[in-house]
Amino acid sequence: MNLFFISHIPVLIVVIPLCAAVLCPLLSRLSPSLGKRTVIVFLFVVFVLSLIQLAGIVQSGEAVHYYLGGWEPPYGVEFVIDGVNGIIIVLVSFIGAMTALFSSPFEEADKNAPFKSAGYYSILCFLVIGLLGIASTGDAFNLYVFMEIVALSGYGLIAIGEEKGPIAAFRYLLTGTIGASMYLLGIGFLYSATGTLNMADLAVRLQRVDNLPLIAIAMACLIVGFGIKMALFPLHGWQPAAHSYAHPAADPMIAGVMIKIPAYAMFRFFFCIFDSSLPMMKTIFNIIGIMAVLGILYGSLKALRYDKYNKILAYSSIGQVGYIALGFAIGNFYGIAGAVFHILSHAFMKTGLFYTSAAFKYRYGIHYTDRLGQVYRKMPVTCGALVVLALSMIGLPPFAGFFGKWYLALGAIQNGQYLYVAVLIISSLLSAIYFFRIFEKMFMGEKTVSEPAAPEEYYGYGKLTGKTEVPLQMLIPIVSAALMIIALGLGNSFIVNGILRTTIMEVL
Amino acid sequence: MIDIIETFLAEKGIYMMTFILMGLGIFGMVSSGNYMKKIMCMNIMQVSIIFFFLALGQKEHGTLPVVVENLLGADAYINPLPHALMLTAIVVSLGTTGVALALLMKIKEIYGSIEEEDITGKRWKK
Amino acid sequence: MTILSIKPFLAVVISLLAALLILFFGNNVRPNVREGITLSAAVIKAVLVFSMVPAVLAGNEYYFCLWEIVDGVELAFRTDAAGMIFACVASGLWIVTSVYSIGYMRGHHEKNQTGYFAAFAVCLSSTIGISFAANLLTFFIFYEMLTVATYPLVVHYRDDKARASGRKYLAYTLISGQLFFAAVAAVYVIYGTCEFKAGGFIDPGSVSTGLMLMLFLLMIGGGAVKAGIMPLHGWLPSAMVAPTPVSALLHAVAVVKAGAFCVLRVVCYVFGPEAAGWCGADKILAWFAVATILLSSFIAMRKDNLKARLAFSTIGQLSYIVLGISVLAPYSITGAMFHIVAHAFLKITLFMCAGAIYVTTGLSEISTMGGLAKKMPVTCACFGLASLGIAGLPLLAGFVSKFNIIRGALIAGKPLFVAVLVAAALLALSYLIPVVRVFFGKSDRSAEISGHAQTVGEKYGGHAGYNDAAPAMLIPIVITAVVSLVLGIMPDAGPHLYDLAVIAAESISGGGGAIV
Amino acid sequence: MNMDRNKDRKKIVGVFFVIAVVIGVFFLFPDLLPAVDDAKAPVHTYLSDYYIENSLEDTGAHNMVTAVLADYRGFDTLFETCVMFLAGVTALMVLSTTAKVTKPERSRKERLQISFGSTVLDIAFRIIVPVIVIYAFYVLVHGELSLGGGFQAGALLAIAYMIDRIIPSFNSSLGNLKEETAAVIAGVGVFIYILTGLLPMAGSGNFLEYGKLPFGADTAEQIRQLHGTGILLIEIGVVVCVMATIINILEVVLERTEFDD
Amino acid sequence: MLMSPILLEGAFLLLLIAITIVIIFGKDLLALTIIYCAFSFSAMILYILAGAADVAFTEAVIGVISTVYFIIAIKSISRRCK
Repeated sequence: MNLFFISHIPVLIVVIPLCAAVLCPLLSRLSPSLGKRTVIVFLFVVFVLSLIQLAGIVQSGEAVHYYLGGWEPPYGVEFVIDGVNGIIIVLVSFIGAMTALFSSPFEEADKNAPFKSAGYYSILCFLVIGLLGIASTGDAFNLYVFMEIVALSGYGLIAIGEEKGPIAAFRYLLTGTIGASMYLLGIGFLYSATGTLNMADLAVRLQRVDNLPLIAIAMACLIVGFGIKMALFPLHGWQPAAHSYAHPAADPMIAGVMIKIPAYAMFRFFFCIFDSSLPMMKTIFNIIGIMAVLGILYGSLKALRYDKYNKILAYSSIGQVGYIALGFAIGNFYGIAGAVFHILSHAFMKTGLFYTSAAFKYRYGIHYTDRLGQVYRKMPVTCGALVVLALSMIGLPPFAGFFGKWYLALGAIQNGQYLYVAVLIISSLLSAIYFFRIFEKMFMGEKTVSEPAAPEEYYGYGKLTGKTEVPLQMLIPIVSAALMIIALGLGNSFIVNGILRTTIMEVL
Repeated sequence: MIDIIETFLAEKGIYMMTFILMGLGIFGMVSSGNYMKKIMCMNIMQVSIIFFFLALGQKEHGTLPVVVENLLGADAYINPLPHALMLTAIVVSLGTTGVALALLMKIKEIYGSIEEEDITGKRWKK
Repeated sequence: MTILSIKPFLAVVISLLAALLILFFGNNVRPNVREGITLSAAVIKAVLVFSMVPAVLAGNEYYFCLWEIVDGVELAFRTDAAGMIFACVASGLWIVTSVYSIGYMRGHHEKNQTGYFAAFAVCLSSTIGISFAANLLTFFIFYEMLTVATYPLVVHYRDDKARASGRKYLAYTLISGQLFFAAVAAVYVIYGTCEFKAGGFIDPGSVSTGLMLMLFLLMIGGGAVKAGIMPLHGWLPSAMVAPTPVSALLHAVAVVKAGAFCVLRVVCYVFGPEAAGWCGADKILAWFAVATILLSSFIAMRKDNLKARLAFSTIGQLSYIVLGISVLAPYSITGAMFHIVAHAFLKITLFMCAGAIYVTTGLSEISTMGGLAKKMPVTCACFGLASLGIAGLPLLAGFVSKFNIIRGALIAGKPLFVAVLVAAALLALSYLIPVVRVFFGKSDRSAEISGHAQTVGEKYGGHAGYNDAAPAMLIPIVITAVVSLVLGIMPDAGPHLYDLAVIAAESISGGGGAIV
Repeated sequence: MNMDRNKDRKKIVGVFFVIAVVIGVFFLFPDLLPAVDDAKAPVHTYLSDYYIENSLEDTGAHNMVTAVLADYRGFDTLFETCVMFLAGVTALMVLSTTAKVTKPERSRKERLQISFGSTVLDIAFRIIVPVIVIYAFYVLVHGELSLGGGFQAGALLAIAYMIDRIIPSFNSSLGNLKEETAAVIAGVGVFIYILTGLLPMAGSGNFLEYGKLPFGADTAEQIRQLHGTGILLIEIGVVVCVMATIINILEVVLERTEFDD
Repeated sequence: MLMSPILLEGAFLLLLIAITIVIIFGKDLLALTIIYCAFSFSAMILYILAGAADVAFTEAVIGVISTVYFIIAIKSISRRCK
């Protein structure tokens, strides 16, 4: 039996949650929370599959190719899974499963609106499918379709969010469509020059193309397209509102993973397809570097000004995405390894932090940090995880955030770009300021969290039960995010040397 | 005279006008105050990109990409690949328009209007 | 010869486990279970550390490598001589400080003690981690853990003053930590390794003097902030806001000594005497140390608050160690290392006395403490003994280390430093002896003191006719005073700390002449 | 008022600026793109020749576009259908909290008599809807031979439903589909597509490999038939999904608008 | 044939650009929707000229559906626009 399904794993990882998402409305018709449970179970199955796949890749050492529809690559669509996107698929499926589990208390399947939780779960599952698709596809146009799925489910999850959700979703829809169309335009140019859509084929045939202005314009379109999807600095207009008003249970997935996977796609295009000997690559990397530096400083400075917990996290995301772009701008092995490692570590950090934000909203309806006074007495586990995640965001050693910065700093020093090292230091000091300000408010502020006497002052999402700590389905993801941060931190050389080194070395 | 224009169009004219259309679509999205007009301009932008791909796939004297017995050889038919891609893009644009209109109705219900100024209170050009 | 054994790693992890247990059992269990965990962890750790001393004395080292944390660098612990000294001091004094802080906390009816003891334990684990770190990256990891662990201790009272001093503490330590991080990354990139090697793994000519000096200053910045060298000492006086056991821990056992130890590691084990000498870094460091010694002594004289005065005396004494290291002569390095030990025991006695006085009588200003000796004879006697030790009188630990530093400076031909050291000893007398004189002086104003003390005494549990401090506080004070006396007479008592210092100094300077 | 006038003036400036920029860029990069219809451009020489030459043998579909759409790049079309399904569910979720407009309940007799009062509309409606439905099925089945395919057929069916739904008060509407059921039907449609993809995996083929569909085929001719059936199956899935989604969005939007019919 | 396909394509593209400009400056949303329907129709003709019959078919159908959506949306939102 395992012979049958081992060779089909790459496509099963995308198809199994697809069946769950598509049948979710039907299943929840049969019994209220059946759709919800199938999505959670299928996502955990996919997580196990992705682990098996990663183990296979690490053992065999070379990439896995899967021809969809049985056609050889240039003619049909193919999946290519190597070290880098193998680990990213594990990341996406793990956080997807955790977020699905996390949102079950939010989406209690109530009789009078059976479709509400089914619709939410099918959109969330599509978000995970889209991200898995982007990470595993080896075809440029297929990437566009998956980006469209991610975008659409993003609009949906943001629109059913809090009071400014629809406006944020609409703005994201406009900018997201421009981003996707720019990406499509970029592919159009590359297609007109080479005639093929398969990424590996594209890389081979691009060397023979000597029409440099065309490639330059194609690169510009791709940078704008990925920049919008990644919320890189000048193109981040939609991001703060989208991340602070999205649906609280889906926010971790949106903020943590949705803006990281286009960064991986950017790596795939700018390192695997365009070979670095092109004359304008230097200028392209410098442009990305400048955008990254400005983004890091802008994100960290802006986050100081805000008091709404989600807004602080959203702006710090702009900074952290800047880290990833900085890693690509550096370009040597350490830079790329740092960027990919930062994708992993920041995904867990930001997802964990948004879990805690959702937990505060769920139990006490806290949106603003100065209402966090002494909340740690009521919710000790959540606040413990919050401390670990925040320290890792600042970049303190035993946690994963530090090692992301470590590799970036090594890469920057090797290239002699000392400005980047200075920016890394300044931004971690700025993030130290606003995270320790949150600690001060939480641990040393006067007590602002109190059990709501009458039900009507209760703004939390959950039902008014006696318990103070969040239910178990929410605790597991929070604690697992914190533990993963520690595990990633201490085990980072296994990931960077064991998994990423072979792939990145091929590319350089 | 006609063929001068023809060669100009063939070389650059068609693409230039497509990109003008795209530019106007994006400008319309940015500049229009009303959200409904933004959606229309968004659709216009998507149509222009779809036509860009189709224009790429054109061939001199090529017929429709349906296999006919007596016509053989690749030069006789138009390139079918962009058409397949653009079917997807059109359907995506319909999906996006549907979601956008649903959002519009929700915004109208919350804010009472779909003008940029009423909602965010900032005019496009001060 | 290196012995592969898990002992060093166990020594580090023991108190981490204790911290987790304390946090886990925390408040819903009777207090003395929590104290029991702390004390047992302290005892186990001390036993582990001291069990390693004989092997290190015989010249071989324990080495334990966890796994490769970054390609080319392992998370590894090596117990060399210098690390051994610092670890012995830290683990030894941890037992004393825990007993003392249990008494203090009970006496003071402090709130949120679980947070206090957990942070205390994590602090100690990072201190031992710092002392046993085998390479620069592991060292940096535990160094930053120490910063984060001491922050909850500094802001223990959770009022505005504590919050302000916490912010100041963080500003200093985090900024210097990040610069240290940049320097560590640069060293790793340029030299490919960051394993500590006695005598330094940076050879003089490898990089331009400017770059090496910049690297040196960035690294020393990290250590200097914690060691309280003058321009970067701002956080230390303001950290006096914390309860006394924390100040004792900060100033005698953990944070400040870690700073000095960092300077030692950087100068002797990363750059090494030749490289530091070649790029002229040691002269800069020496002059900073001299300035700090003199300035802090003058400030200390004017401070009326007892704890503030002791804080500035710490800043001065720490610069002794930095001066000893920057002289780069084998004797002065031995003296500097032994001064870590001496100053630890002496300063902790002084702080504990100050804490005992505060808890029992509620007095913190020196001027109000007239005639205290009649009521608290033992505390004041120990205070007197320790202050003589700090001043460097013979027969006390302070003398041995100062004598060696002066000896090193003389042989290395730097008479100016000798003059500074002697002047500093006199200055130390000038700001500690008046306090002792006040204690044993007339108690004419003791009448209205007792009135004030009476109200404060009740609040802090001492009854009106207060007598000497509670036994839980008195015993640690007496122990540390006696130990400093014993170390003064026979530096090699107990775990042979002096021989360790000599071995370390030899290994650093490549086997110079050793004194008996 | 002059505020609108200067806003328009700014727009005019903007429009001319955009046109000028595009023209400028095109004259700056002369040979950026291949001429519109020269057959030797790289676009036409590489992949499209393969598709043109052996799409008939591989997939048995005369219409090359359907061959590429459904067979060579069937995976794209699967996720394109998912985009449609997702759009329907998202529109439903967004407006699920908005109150529906309750129309006055009309008795059966009232609904029987034709109330929009214009015979042209009524007669035209009676003729158009059946023709559209038949044409839609023709387009669906005829997908491989000539133009047509899943999307067009689904959209046509949706239009037939739309005509019936929008011309109110005629009682023989094809049935008013509640939007939740429409979303469920769309889900089932996509699931049909996925099933046709999963079936070949049982017979050691890859996902969506119609040649390996387990309907027993050995000669090359029968494999081409299999490809044909595979394409037809996914076209059915696409039709169901597209129709249901368009109806879903229509219902969602229609239910919440005030129509004074 | 009087006008070769390329010239027709150029003409229709000009028509599309004109429609876009009208939409940008238009004020009455219902009128704009009808013009948008015209836009979709002429885009369909453009696709036929470019030889893409399939895409033209889909564009025609989807143009109709989008126009109906727009009209319904306008009915429930507002006809005038600033």
